[in-house]
Amino acid sequence: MQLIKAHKLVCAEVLMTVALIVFIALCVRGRVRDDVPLSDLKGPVLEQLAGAENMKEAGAMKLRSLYGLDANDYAEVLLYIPVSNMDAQEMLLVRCRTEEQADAVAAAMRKRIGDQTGIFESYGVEQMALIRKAVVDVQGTYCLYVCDLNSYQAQSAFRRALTR
Amino acid sequence: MKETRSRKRGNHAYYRILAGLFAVLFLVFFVLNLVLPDRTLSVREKRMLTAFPAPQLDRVLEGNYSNDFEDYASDQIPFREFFTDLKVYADSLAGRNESQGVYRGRDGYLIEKMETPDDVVVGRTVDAMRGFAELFPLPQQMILVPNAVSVLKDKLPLWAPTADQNAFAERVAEALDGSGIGFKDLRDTLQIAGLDGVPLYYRTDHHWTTDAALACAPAVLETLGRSFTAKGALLPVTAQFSGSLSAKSGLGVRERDTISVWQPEDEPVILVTDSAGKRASLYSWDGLNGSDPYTVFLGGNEGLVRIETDRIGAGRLLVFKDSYFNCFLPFLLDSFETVDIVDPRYYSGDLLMLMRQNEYDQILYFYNINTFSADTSLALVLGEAVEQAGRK
Amino acid sequence: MNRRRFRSLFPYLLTSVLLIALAAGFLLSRRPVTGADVSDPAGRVYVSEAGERSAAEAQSQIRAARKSASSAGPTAEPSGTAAPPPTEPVPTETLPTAPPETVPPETGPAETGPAGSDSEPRTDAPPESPAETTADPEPPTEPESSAAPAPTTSPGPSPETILASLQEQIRTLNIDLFTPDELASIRRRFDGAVFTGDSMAQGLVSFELFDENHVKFQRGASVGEFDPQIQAAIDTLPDYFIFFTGCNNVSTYINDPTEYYRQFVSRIEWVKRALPDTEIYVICMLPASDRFIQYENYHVARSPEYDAQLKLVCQDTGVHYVDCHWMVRQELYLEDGLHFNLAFYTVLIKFLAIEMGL
Amino acid sequence: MVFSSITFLLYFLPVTLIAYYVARSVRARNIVLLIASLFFYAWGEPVYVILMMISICGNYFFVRFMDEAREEGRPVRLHLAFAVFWNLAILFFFKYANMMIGLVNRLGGFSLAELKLSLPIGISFYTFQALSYVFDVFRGQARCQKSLPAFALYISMFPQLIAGPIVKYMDIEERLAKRSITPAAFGKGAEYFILGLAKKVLLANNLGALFTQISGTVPGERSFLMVWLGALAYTFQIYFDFSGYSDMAIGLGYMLGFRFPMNFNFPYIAGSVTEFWRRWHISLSSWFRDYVYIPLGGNRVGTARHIRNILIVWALTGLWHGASWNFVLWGLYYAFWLILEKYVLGGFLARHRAAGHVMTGFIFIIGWVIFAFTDFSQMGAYLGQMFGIGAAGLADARTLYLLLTSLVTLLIAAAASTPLVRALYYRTAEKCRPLALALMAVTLVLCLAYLVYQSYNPFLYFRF
Repeated sequence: MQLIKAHKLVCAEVLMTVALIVFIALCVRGRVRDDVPLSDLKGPVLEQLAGAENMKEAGAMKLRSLYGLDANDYAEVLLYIPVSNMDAQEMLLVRCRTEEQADAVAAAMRKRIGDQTGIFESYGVEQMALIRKAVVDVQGTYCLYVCDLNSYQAQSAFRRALTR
Repeated sequence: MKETRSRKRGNHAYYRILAGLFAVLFLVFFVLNLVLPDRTLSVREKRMLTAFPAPQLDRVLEGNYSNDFEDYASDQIPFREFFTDLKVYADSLAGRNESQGVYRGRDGYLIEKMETPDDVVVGRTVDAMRGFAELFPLPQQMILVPNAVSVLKDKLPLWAPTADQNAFAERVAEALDGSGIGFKDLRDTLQIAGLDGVPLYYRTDHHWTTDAALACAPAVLETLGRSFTAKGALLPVTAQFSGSLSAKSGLGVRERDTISVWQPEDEPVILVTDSAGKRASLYSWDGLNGSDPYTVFLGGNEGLVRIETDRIGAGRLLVFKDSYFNCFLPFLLDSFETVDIVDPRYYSGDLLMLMRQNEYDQILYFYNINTFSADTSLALVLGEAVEQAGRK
Repeated sequence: MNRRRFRSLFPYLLTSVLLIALAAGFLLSRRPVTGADVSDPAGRVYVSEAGERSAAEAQSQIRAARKSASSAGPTAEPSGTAAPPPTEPVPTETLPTAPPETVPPETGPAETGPAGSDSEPRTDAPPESPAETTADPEPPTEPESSAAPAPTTSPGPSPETILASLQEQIRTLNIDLFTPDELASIRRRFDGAVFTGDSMAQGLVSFELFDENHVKFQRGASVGEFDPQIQAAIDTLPDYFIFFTGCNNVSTYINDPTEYYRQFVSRIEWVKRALPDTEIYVICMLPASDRFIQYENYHVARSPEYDAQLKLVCQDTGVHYVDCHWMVRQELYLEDGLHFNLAFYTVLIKFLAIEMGL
Repeated sequence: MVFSSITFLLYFLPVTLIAYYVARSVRARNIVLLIASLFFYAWGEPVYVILMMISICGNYFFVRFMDEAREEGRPVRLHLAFAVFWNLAILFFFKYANMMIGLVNRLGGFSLAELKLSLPIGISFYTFQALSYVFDVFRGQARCQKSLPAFALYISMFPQLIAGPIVKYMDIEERLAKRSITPAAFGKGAEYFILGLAKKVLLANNLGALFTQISGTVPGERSFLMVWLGALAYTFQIYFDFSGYSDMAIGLGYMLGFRFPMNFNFPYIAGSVTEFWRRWHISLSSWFRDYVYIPLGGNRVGTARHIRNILIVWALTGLWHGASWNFVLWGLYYAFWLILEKYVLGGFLARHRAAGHVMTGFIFIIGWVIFAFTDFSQMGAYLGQMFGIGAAGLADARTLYLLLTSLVTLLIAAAASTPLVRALYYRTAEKCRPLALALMAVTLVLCLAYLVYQSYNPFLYFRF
């Protein structure tokens, strides 16, 4: 009897410690880093894109006209647009200053999908294939918009680079 | 503890009534808060009030939902205006005369403080202007309009700290030296007009009045190589104007300003083209009755507005501006055939193409100091054009 | 209340009075504001003639001022006038298209159109040119444009040489695109023009040849489905109104080409009524690529038949029909085989400039 | 969730109190209160509520099984040590891990990546309460709590969960099982709550804004008078923030039938540092005294070991307040003064009460500057300017403006940090009841007004 009684206490101790360690692990792993510069993120995400070669980097004016966002409000911005504007490949990486900003950027990205659909809907067959696969993803203060054949691979590369 | 025992015999009657008062206050407020319908717009603050935020799992898990709900709860509290006024009243009793960067000055004037300018930002803007001037060596003028915080310094509360607009204007003048861009600070013109009793700034808004713009018209047109000879009168169109500084700070909610409009005797025929299409009048009368009456001048936020007049051959002007220019525009119409007005904060077109398409005779930068000292859009728009020109 | 009790209660009464005074002060400060009415000391009220004038009047007055100034002095820039129509362009090899099944149109153009056309419709006689003409595109007929006033030919190469070089570029398929300065001058010359149509017109914006103020399009719309865009185009009060529509109309009016005829006529009449002294141009219905017809949509093969209807519309309403069939090449299509690339649009615009005499 | 928010005042509190009074039996009320408390905590920390539950279950089972084992005479000292270690490990990992990593990196030259973990709210409070339960039961001062919900309620009760006071288990044990509420007690609770809310919203927040403005100014533009004004503002802010929360907690306790211990007893009228620490955050210092200082021997040991005890206890007290070295320095700063008073200044202070008050005043104002700046260079600059080194002149227009516009608030704050205001209020309550009631109602409405205004951020419409 005493043996079981003694065991009960030890079991409780072990069980609770395991629970604690599991919780800590989940917390640490789940945490998104916020110290990663966009230059580190650019490589892994871009190399996933199928249409990377016919895309070119665009400046703050394009960011404003396409997304209605002002580049100065954010820590870093990286925008890639198609060389010929009859294509739909596009990628936007924004590192916000606060998480609240990330919500507004994500909303602008979703609106961009709507705009692109409006443009290519009735006749852009390949373009619509890309737009249907477009992805908007927010990880902490980082926002990603990808419209490409391999958007999902780009998204997982984006997430891998940000978690521990 | 010694201290709690002494209250043991305390006056229970008082605490029972207090209990009742507290319960009633909270119950009444709780019920009212649930029963009264949510409002969508606060006219006083000129903004939309937060609607009930539906809980989404990821927002809740990130802990952001609690902030959304707090915004909703305080936005939709019954008698919201009563509470905000009470806070402002209590502040004035406690001697505070500044709220959200706006001072409550003498004679009912609300005056906006000037934040210390970031010289890097201003430097970038001036460099972009110089680069643009090299690219398009047209005659160009920079007009800098000081704000009430500098011109109506005597109306500020005692010792109220603010950055120095005159020193800032001199720094900009120095930076533009030798760039081929003329520089004119309207400080002296306004001060003289002020001495003549001209009402220079609105009490509840951060803009200057049309009277002040009229007083400066001769000086500005002179820098553009023209003379202001038009005769006419300034006629009031509204006396109900409660401006943006009152909305921003909650102060001066009982003050009302008058907006006047220039009525020239010989009015030029004009055609205004903007994103909404073409119209024959400069003024937007539904803007006057909307939530911001100042938009009577030229309407809302337009990236590019083209004005064509029947003064043929009087020259083609390109203007980079902020909202201070809107009420000044009527005084230019006699002196130019077309006036293209670009507001860099909302312009997303191709400036280089605009320059190539139209042969402008003159370029005018027209800014007030508060906006110019913190502006990043002008550098963006000019810089893009210069860079594109370099690439092609 | 004896003196001692009063003296002991005095501070509280004083505080109560102070509290009530402050509360009263606050409530008074929240009285509703009765603003002064708008009164000018001299009693004048702002009246603006500009306010009464409509945009169209303002524009015409300004144009009149420009014309009088330009006739008076050389300073004004040349106003847009129609250049002399091109002489006989040499049509190159004809376009191989499948023979369209002939569906003789039963009735003439219907009277009723959405805007009730009051132009002289060809009421009874069926259009003489039966639909089964061979697909061989006749050379661009003489557009019956009203004789324009003495044209001031713009300096630089004459329209004929430009047209010849365009045809050469099409034949050799090495088409030089716009340089920025060329595009700027094209935009300046087309400043008074507005395009309207479906995704064909939209190409002008996607390739950044013109901005949104000059192209009002609705992707995928056939002639009866882009009235809002036509209205928007009318609102810009243009000097030149250009329809640029594509093969959507074939599938929409597949079993009734004359309905297409009727719809198009009523739209043109509407524009003519809204803009009496604006010249209207209609770009021909360009065919889809062969591979598109084979794999995607065999209906579209009948596009020449609808193009013929379009030519009739132009003849009947007296507007310019711009025939661009000669510049169509399989290599100039985009991957989707239905739309054209930048090179094609560049040639189209240069040709249009000649046609319109800009 | 925090007490000073509209969500708490107009949504959470009414619903909870209504549900609480509708439930008749204490058991039902405990359940209602437990659910409300877990919701209260989860509202702001949806993830870390699980951590608190782990802490609750852990402590519950450890102590229960240890109690059974002890009744059967088996030694539990080892398990007790494990329980204490387990609780401290949670606190260490979530609060102090980054601090220690930084230390290790600096000392050992490693470059371990910092854990980007946010600090769970109230973890220091509920960990210390759990430890007090473990010690009280182990020392026989309290019986082991058989019911898990009751124990969970003790740890997570929302009034004292976020900002204390740290309630020892033995002080609350019997009220967990049996308690009643009278209208007078509810009224008493309402009074404490309104006064606490006023301290927090009307005084602490406004003076906090003043300090933020001053400490945010570039050092080169700060005059001598300005830095002292800032230090004074922070001194009042930290006091009215902490004591405001404690008063609200005590008030809510009254409304729910509990009696929480007084946490602040006008510390700023102390005549010596020793007396200051008997009035400041009483529940914390008594926790350290009962569970750390006395077990270490307290002052019943030789001078050297007594000094060591004071240094240890006060370093830990400092560290408890925040995970950065300036808090430890703040703790040691007070240890130094306590030792000095104990062995050197004792007699002098007894004789010169007035000098004692002034000296203590300067000591805790300087102490709060150490507390306020986690960055040592900023702290050094600020302190230097307070002693005239590097200050931009005696005073300038900006300083005078800040003083002028906050004078009224500072005067009220000074009065409210002495028993004067409360004494006046109690006499009014007895002598002229309607005025006292009116003052209470006005204060509550004013607090609501200031809370509503916090969200007053009109869309900067005029920016166009």
